[in-house]
Amino acid sequence: MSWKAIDRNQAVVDADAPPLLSEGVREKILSYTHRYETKRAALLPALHLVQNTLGHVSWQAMVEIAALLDIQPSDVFDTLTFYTHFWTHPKGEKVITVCRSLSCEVLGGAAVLDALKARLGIEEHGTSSDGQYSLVTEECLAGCDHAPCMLINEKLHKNVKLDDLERILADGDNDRVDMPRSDLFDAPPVAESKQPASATEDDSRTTDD
Amino acid sequence: MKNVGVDGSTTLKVYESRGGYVAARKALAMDTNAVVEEVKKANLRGRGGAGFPAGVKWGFLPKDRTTTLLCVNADESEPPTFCNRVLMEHDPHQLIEGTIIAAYATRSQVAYIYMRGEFHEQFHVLQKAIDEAYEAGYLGKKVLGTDYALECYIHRGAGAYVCGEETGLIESLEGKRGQPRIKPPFPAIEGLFRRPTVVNNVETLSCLPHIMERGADWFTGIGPPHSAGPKLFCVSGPVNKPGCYEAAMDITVRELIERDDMGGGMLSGRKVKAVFPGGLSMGVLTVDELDMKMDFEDPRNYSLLGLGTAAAVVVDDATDIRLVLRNVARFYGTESCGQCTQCREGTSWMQRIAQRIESGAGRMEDLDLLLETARNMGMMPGLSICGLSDGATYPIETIVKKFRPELEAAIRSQPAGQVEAVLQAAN
Amino acid sequence: MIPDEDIIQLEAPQLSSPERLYLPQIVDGMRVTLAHLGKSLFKETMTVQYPEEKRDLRVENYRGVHRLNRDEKDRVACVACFMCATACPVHCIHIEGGESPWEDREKYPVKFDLDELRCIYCGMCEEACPVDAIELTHTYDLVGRSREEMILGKEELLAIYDATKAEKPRKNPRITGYPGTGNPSAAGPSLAGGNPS
Amino acid sequence: MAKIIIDNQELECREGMPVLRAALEAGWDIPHYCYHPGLSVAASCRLCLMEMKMPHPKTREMDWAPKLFPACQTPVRDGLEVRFNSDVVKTAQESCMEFFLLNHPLDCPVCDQAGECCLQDYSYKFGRAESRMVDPKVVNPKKDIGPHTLLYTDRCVTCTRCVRFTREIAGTGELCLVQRGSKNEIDVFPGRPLDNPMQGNVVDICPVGCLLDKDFLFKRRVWELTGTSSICPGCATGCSIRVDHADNRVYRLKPRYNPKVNDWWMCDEGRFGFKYTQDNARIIKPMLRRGREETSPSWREIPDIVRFRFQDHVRASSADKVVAVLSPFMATEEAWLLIRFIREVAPEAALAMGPVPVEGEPQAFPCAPPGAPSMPDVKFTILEEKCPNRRGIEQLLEVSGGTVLTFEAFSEQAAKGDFTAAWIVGGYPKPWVEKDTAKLGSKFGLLVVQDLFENKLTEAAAIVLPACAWVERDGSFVNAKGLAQPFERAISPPDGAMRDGQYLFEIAGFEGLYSGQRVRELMAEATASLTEVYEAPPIPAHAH
Repeated sequence: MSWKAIDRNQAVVDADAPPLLSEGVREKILSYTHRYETKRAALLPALHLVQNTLGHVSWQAMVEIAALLDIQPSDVFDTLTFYTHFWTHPKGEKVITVCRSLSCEVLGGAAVLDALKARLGIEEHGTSSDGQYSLVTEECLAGCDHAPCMLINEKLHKNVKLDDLERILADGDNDRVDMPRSDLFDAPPVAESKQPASATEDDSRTTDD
Repeated sequence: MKNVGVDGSTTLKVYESRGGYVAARKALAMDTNAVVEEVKKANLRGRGGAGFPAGVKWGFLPKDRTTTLLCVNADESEPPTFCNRVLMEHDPHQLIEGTIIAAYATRSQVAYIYMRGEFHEQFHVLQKAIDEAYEAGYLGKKVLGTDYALECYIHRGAGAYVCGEETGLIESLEGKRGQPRIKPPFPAIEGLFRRPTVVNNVETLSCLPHIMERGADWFTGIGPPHSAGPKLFCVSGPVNKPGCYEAAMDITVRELIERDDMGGGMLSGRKVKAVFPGGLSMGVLTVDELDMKMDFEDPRNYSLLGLGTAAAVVVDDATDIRLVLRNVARFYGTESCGQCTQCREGTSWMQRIAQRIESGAGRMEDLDLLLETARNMGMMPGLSICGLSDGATYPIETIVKKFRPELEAAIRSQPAGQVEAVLQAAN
Repeated sequence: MIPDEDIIQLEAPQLSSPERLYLPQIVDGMRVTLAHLGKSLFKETMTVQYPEEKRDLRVENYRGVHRLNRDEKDRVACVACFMCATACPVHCIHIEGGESPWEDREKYPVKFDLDELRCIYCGMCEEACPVDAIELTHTYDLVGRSREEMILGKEELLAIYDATKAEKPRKNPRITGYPGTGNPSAAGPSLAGGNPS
Repeated sequence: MAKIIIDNQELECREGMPVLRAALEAGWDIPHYCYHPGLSVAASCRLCLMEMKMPHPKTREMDWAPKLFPACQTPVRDGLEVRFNSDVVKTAQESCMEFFLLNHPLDCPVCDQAGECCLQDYSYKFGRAESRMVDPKVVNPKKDIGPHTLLYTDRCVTCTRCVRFTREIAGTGELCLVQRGSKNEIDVFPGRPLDNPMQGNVVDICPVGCLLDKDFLFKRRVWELTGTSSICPGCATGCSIRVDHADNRVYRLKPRYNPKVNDWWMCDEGRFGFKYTQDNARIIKPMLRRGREETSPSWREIPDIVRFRFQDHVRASSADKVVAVLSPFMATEEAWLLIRFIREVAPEAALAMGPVPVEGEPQAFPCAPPGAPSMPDVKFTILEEKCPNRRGIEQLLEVSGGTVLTFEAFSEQAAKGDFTAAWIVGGYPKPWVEKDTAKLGSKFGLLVVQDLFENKLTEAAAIVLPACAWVERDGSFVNAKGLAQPFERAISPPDGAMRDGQYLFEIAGFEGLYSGQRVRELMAEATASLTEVYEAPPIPAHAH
């Protein structure tokens, strides 16, 4: 093992840097807090939001989220690293998540993964040189009836065949699902004004029936 | 599952036109205790894996509580389970209706639907449905015009199997790492935000509208007495029609795979080698054991942990059992939360052994080592905080025990000196 | 406490009356003495012309001056674990540990002093060493003009290693079963406690 | 009180406390890592598992449950029966220890924790002889997580004691657990190092060699150290501590459990505050000045010289022109001896106490997290009063009667020349002689100064006596809450110096060896109220 110590005294966040999170994102994060009894509970939604807007959750973003939710940056760091869906370093524009559960593997999931690696010239957790794709694996995408399957950002590609890969990768819309969405949830952060009808008051309620 | 496959099944209009929210109206007209009694009478056992009766779980809530919280467990991460996904994708309003009934019965005023982060499409479907329900007055300040108020939020997970455990889910909802909590106190006494909390699975809640509508007797009339009600069974792997099918719980694994209205038999040229009948954690069946009944009791006769999620994955005879072993071991090695020693170290050790066996450097003693490690992780209940460790034990143990000849043959066929070479290179 | 069952009572053998004269024994003893006398007078000399001539050591278990070994990269092998200092019954080893300047090692001795005058050459230090860094060589002719000179530092101990690199002093000397056991005449000069028991 | 049965032995203990703690305090050595009585229960190391009797679900008869329970999380209730000596429990412990050691680097020879490491002790007592893992170990890095602390992640057993400490006791929450499963590591947020005034405790509570103190790193192996019970003189809190020393040198201070004062903790200021005792500038010899002539009399002559000089002085001027200034760094016993001597040679002598050093504000822990609605319960306080025995000296002055002055009053009167003879005690670790005080040096015909370091007063004094650091003395300190606590002598004074207590004992006219206990007995004869001291109950070593 290496006995060189990693220096944790060095700051990774420039204290003078301009804020990373836009006013809209901040407001939206704070609006989540009304749903829960503790501010901290809004951490996961906040991380999702930040990752969706910035592509990843950087150190500075962690500090800013911590300040918003009245917790320590270390708490954010702690929670964030537990979940495989959040990353602290930039990834490609589209993240391909290949399922490696048993159903998928029995039906050729590993071959799909290998083909993708060869095609994109990257290893797992790598990002292609054009910054277009990143490749990760996930234990199960709960799409076992469509095995082997893979997820590109939001879109689940089912019954992926090796021959289909080129077609899927070439498709510009391969990461979007076309469906009606909730106005409450998917409204862009800036326009965020309406909350689920009652979200501001209900948590103060303590009596029942 | 009556609305699956119906065009526009996700919209409120279609759902209402097919008799939706009738049960909720009925339930809200009743006394809360009467609803609990009805569910108890239906002997609705939790569909999430453990099979604990939902009504009894509600009964644990302290009588003098002022606030109750309801969590809907939609963190379906057990491979190869996908019935909740199907339910949410095609019949979101049924879940919402079930949630309303459960929330009313437990006097909860907030319901959190904890949905795994991999579900994107399903999230949009369900969120849209919730919006519709708010607009139509099924959720919000005055549910169905009564004084009962209910808020419903979706909370998205982010890729952690262990958050499907109810206390892990609660921790995750509180914005912490999803490590299961020590019990007691049970969530019913002190759960989310230290309030009495009920955690129920999507499928369990989806049963509620039917129980309320048609009565407990209808429900108990389906299937064997200890495993009442219809259940969703998932079939995946090299079968003709992988998917999610509803049946009573007296169906056998063989039927599930071979019936034409279900799995539809194996793909041509493939034979069954092994089946994980209840999700990975429950353990494996050999081809000779396919007559096992998919209920809450029978799996124990086949040295399995239980029914689990009733999601069967079929492994065909072309698949090396070492691959299966490694896949299973890796799953637990990656997904252990790392809190309890046995689980943290044991799963990762088993993963390393299984990987080495697959790479062609297995030793005979590795098989015994796997068995012993598995035993040390789940020798007795209570060795770890949650059930993940037991869940990791059963598949490994049953694979090694039931497929030992094949594993031994594979190890015997390795070239001499392979083990030493691999170990030397690795260390 | 020794348990009673482990204690064996031995009776002294009774001597017969001719034996009590001790004459045969005296004669036997004289024979050995005279044989040696004859040998040294006419055949070989037991005396060694030290220092021109070096004594023939039984190197298997001779414990002489210490050395500090170097590792394969020529650095001091010692990891400053203090095990030798702990094991030393006479406290003749003084170590000061420090963070090593190398990336693959955690700790190393900044100072390693060994008082050769205080040392009783029991070999406990080499027994205790987890990395076989300290060893006792076969060198016995250590001299010095002052007590301070006899306290060897790290560099001096390393220099002894450089000088004695060729020989590999045996760790854990094999005490039993050496050629002399049970046959005193076959044994070489016995120096370092070659007690066969 | 509840009666429980552990391994067939009946035990009486407080209801509601964890079974583990009850067992540990009663002498059972139960292996445990994550449990610490001062922290919340995590029950994650699964090492303290036990069997428990439960009513059988069908017959309702009490029988051993087919389940293991963590002893740390099971509260004591009357009639509880548990066992640790069964084969199942032993196998569980054995396998658990194997799991713990799977990825451990086994670098005990270079690990500072070796000798007081629970991994070593437990694998010896409860573990199996060897690991059966042949695969490569998970290797984690070493991290520099703060100015005082190093983190060796691959020695970690993930007990999270340290994380819980920073969250629950310090309230600063620097430490966190990152990653998941076998990859998880303790870490800090980069750029937010572990740097709170209580961080040193994480090293103490770490049951293995994962968190190490940079200050002590590589200095000594712990088995060479001798521990002596003492009291921290850093502030008026008076934490119970253990002084670890070897070869007459202090190497580190560790907190000692004291339920009335500091529980299990101490602050960094106290922990690293012993360095002045090793300062080479300390006064180590008594000195006598006659005009320009300086001599260093032997200690044997000192009592007579001092006594003679004071008596001479009282005869020449008057008894009420004598003053003794006591220091809040003195032990109560030492101060009593000095008062006794002064009042003997000059019954009307005035008494005063030297300045009480105050720095900053009192700091309470846990710190309130940002945005917290209310202050959490205070679990530890660092006081602004940076001396150990103000209360003790005040009590003495109170019972001694006669003229008692404040330091200000003394300074004023002394500046006017009201006193002709003075005995001034210093002993402050930091420079304490202010400008005004320095001027007083020339105002006395006879000045005896007892101090650690040279200053303006010692320069002016006719007799200079070396003061000793508290680790070289014994006696008792009275803390801010009025609790008198004894401390023992850990090391000898530097060559040439003598313990304050000893020379004061001799100057006061006693013969033989000074000891705090002996003087307390003498004090009891004079004033009974001063002699009660509180000693924290010792806890068994295995209850770490």
